[in-house]
Amino acid sequence: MSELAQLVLNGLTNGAVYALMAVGFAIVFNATHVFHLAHGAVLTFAAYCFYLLVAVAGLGLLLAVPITVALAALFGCLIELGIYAPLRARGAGSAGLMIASLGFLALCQNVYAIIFSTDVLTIRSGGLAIFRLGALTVTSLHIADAVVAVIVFLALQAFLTRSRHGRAIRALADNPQLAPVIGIETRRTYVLVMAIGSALASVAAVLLTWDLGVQPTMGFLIVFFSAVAVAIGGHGYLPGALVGAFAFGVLQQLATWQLDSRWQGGVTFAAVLVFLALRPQGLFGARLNVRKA
Amino acid sequence: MPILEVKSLDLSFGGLRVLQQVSFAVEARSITSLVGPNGAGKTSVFNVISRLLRPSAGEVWFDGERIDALRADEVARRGIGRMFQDPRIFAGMTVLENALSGARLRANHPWHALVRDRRTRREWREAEERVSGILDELGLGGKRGERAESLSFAEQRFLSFARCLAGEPRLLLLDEPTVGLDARSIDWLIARMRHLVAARDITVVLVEHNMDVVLTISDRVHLLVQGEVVASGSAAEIRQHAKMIEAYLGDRYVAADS
Amino acid sequence: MKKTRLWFGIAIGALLALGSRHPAWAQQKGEIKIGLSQIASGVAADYWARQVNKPALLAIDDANEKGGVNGRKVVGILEDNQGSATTGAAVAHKLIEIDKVSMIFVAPTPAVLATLPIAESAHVPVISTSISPKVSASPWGALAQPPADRQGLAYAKFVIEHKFQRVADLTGQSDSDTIASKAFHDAVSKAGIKVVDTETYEVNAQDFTAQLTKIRAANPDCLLIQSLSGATYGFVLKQMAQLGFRPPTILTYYQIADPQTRKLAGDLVDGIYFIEIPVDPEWNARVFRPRMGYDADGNGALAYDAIALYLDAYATAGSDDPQKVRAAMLNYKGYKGAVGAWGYNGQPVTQVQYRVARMKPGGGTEIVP
Amino acid sequence: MGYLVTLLTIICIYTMLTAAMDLILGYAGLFSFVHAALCGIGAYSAAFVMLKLGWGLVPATLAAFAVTAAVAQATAAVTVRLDEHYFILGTFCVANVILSIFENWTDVTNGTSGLYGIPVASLFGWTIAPGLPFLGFCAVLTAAVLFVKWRLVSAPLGITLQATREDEIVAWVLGNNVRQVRTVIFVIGATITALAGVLLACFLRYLDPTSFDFSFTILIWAALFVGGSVGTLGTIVGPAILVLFPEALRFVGLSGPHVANVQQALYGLLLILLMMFRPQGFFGHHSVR
Repeated sequence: MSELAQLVLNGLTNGAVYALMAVGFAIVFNATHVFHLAHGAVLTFAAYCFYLLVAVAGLGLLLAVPITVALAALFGCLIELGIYAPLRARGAGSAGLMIASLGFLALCQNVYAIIFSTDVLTIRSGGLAIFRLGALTVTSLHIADAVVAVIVFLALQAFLTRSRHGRAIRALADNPQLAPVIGIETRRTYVLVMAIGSALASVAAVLLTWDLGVQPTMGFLIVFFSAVAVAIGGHGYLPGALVGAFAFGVLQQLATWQLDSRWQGGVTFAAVLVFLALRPQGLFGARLNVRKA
Repeated sequence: MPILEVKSLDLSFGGLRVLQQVSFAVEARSITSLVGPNGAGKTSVFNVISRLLRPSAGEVWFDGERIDALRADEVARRGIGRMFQDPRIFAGMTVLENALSGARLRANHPWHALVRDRRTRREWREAEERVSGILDELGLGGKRGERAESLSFAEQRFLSFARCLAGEPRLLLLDEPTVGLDARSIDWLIARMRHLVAARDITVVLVEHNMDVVLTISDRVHLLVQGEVVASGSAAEIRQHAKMIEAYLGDRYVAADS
Repeated sequence: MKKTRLWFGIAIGALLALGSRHPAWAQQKGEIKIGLSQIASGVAADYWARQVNKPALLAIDDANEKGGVNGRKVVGILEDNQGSATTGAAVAHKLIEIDKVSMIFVAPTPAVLATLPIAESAHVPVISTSISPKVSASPWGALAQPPADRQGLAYAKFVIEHKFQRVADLTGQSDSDTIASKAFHDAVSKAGIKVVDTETYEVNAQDFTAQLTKIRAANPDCLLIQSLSGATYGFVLKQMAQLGFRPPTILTYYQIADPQTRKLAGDLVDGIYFIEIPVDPEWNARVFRPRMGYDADGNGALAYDAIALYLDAYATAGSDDPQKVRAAMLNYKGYKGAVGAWGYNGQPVTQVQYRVARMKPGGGTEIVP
Repeated sequence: MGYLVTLLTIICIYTMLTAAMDLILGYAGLFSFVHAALCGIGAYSAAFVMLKLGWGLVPATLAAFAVTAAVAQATAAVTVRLDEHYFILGTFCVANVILSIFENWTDVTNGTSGLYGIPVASLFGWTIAPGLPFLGFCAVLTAAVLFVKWRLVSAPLGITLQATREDEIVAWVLGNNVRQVRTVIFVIGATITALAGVLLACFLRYLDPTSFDFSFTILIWAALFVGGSVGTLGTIVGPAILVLFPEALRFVGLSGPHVANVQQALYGLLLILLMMFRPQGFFGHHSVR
């Protein structure tokens, strides 16, 4: 019994990192309609920034974290201004943007490998202090992961509903054709969205780097995992991404329960497929049969 | 006997009621117009008939068959053609390919595409000839090899009309076909619709904002306001009615007569 | 459009010409060419460069410094097989037909197995530091690394000698780990020791919490962790600590001594047992470290020795006939190098045996008698 | 000579895979992430029945077709209902499941050790020796695949496929069962990848799960976008470039631990530049949008 509870707990803590990535991915995907695979490159960029700031420049966390977030946001803006905006100006649609995004992910992974080598770089060694809850264990960092994910998400929700820029982002997500008509500066909003999404990825990067370290290829699978989490949650509804991410984290762990763990990946994704077969629109997605004209 | 009957159609999205108890019938070989303010649900009626949306309640009957439980492609194959508000042509394909895409041919089946027996080839050739004829009539004959995205807006609209006709529909659902066309093109289009009705036994249902067009060609007009049919009658009757509503609710609820 | 087409025609034509003409340096007489079909890209690239490619090339440099093989220069040609069978096949053809190498030194397994049939029909010997038993079964192959089942038996010997009662194992989803794991299971079961849990992880995984949670519940007195990557050991040990348990004895493979592990796991690595290729520390200090700046591990040492022993044997073969050179290598006696004195003893498998060692607290390793 | 023959054989096999991808992605607009895994199913099925049941090449190929088509059909049943991007994720999930099966269903696939010793191809008692004869065999089959593909898409089917790609809703109301059209072309494409898989199995005579991972699918995507989607020439030139370019680098004397990274970084850059300046690739007739 405690084994099952521990698995769920592990899944929730892993889900927190997926959640930060998935919400960032979802906000970019909803508002700009780019299947932003380069989100993985942003994650890795932020992780290397954090590594350099802490391990090489010797900055404290209070300084290093905000700088990392800012640099990642800037990186996201540069992706928008340097790749996505020019592509849109040349008439590229979702497919072209996605391939370019994949290309950028491949470019970054290999550039990171050339600069930093393929080894895992780490800023901290040894295990973290743990709390025991009966038979269960959890670390302070992992509690922090979940708390940070939820707080960041709530702040984001508040921003999206309360502030003028936030409402502009939602308007753009709801109806990209109408948004400019009601006075929303589409291009600037795109840049803003990329900055926010990248900042979210950078928070995930900080947590991952502190926990495990950084590697050039760390962004590839996690960006797909977070996209799968978005699919589980349902398109177009941000809390769905959060729930989907936690669900995916728990699913990955439960896939080993009572089963041989060599099937972990297979069972996890088979379960996702069964879910998508039964509910293609995800947990909270509306079934839209007509695309907006 | 009416060729199309819409009975007590309800449609709602997450609590928002888009259509309420919409009912009307369309006689064969007639031209019917749906008019009403923006957001009244006219396009939604089309979307339900062509089964892009599933109605929450109600029935749609076409030619004696209930069609509201069919798939969109099955509805189309029963003979209902649909033109959208935007031309929505296939930008990267040629004009001829666009027009031909409306024809439903045996050679769409991989086996027949591969083997190409005589019947398949003949049907394909005939479709090409027929479609070429339609393109000629619409003044696109000289551009059949060009990419569709290079056409003007009016040409694109005609191309989407041609694509629709290539499927040899018996009922045409036209969503604001005159938007963006100049007076000459509109006159031509009106004549064309009348010809279709008279010579080819086609029935037309229009969503139209241009009241002049509606008055000129409609046999019957239904006025939709906020998802409900509030009046039905001849074009002249409805015009009076629309004026009343305009006076009552203010003009933002009724489209300008242009 | 036309211009692009022309340009491509020329480019492809040039490539074809390049591919079919033998480069001038391949024609030089007297040189002995060694082909290295190894990984030079991907996740493992840096480790592979440190512990396979550079040591192998160093062995060639050393042979040349000593005057070559009977005065003939040795040339090493390194090609990236990306660890894949398809590229491995292309590399094998390139090395054999264009470079005309006398021997191919190849790893990992997919590349080896794609290389074997090609080398067999071209009559070129293949030496591998992979663990695949298929290599030693081939009349042209030789395994310089102990095969994986020997690895599993070494684990089992340790477990049986120390009279553990409840063992568990955590194994990577790679061919070597799987084979070793199976040999280990068979041997300990035969000795009446209970395997209380078996867990598997995907090779590049970073999250082992699910597997470790189940191992924690099984409460083993000895845990065997298999991985070919130091980083994996680091992650596993950290996450084990974070789940609040540690089996009394942990047994691993020698990659735990990779500096990566201690960087990640800190003193959690202290006291962990591992089996290792008996690398001679004196050799590392004298031959390897001065020029490379780091120590060779078991892989590095075997890569060096496999090449060096082959070249020493080549000098005694008295012929360039590849079959004779291979036979001379398998029967060569008196070689002493990175893993001490060893040879093939007439068999196409190295006679090197694993020994047990332990991570010393504070750094370094010590041999367990 | 054998080196060149090897490269040309690989190009032939990749051309088949790229042609199949052109049908699925170029014409029908479906970003399939399960391409390499389906190729693997074809390869493993054929290798299994040849090795363990001792069947000949022809029945083995038919078995590969049947198994792959069935898996593709099941995949399509779940995934073609998903919207454009979610199709990628759906096929990503399927690929993960398939790779897990390759790794773990040891009775059939021999797990991570892979299947070794696949017999040299032979047809009706005639051995197709490795090297030039096998290249000829591959070339003939590749030509046949390209012919079949051309025949399919030069018919109105090609127009319908592109219509579903350009505007799914319009394709529906024009009377096309879009899901069925997509399923059919996905299964046809998968069957072609199965043939490529059979040839790969006979060519390498060894199969392991890592040969069919995501990097292989991405390689085929790249080959298609470089060569150009919608067309025949692009599906030959794309793979040729991606196979010959890195091999050519071996002769320029470029080596060192980062050559492959530089090369793959260049591929990434190339994809971005292609989308920006030449979305139809070098020889394609369709601009990716």
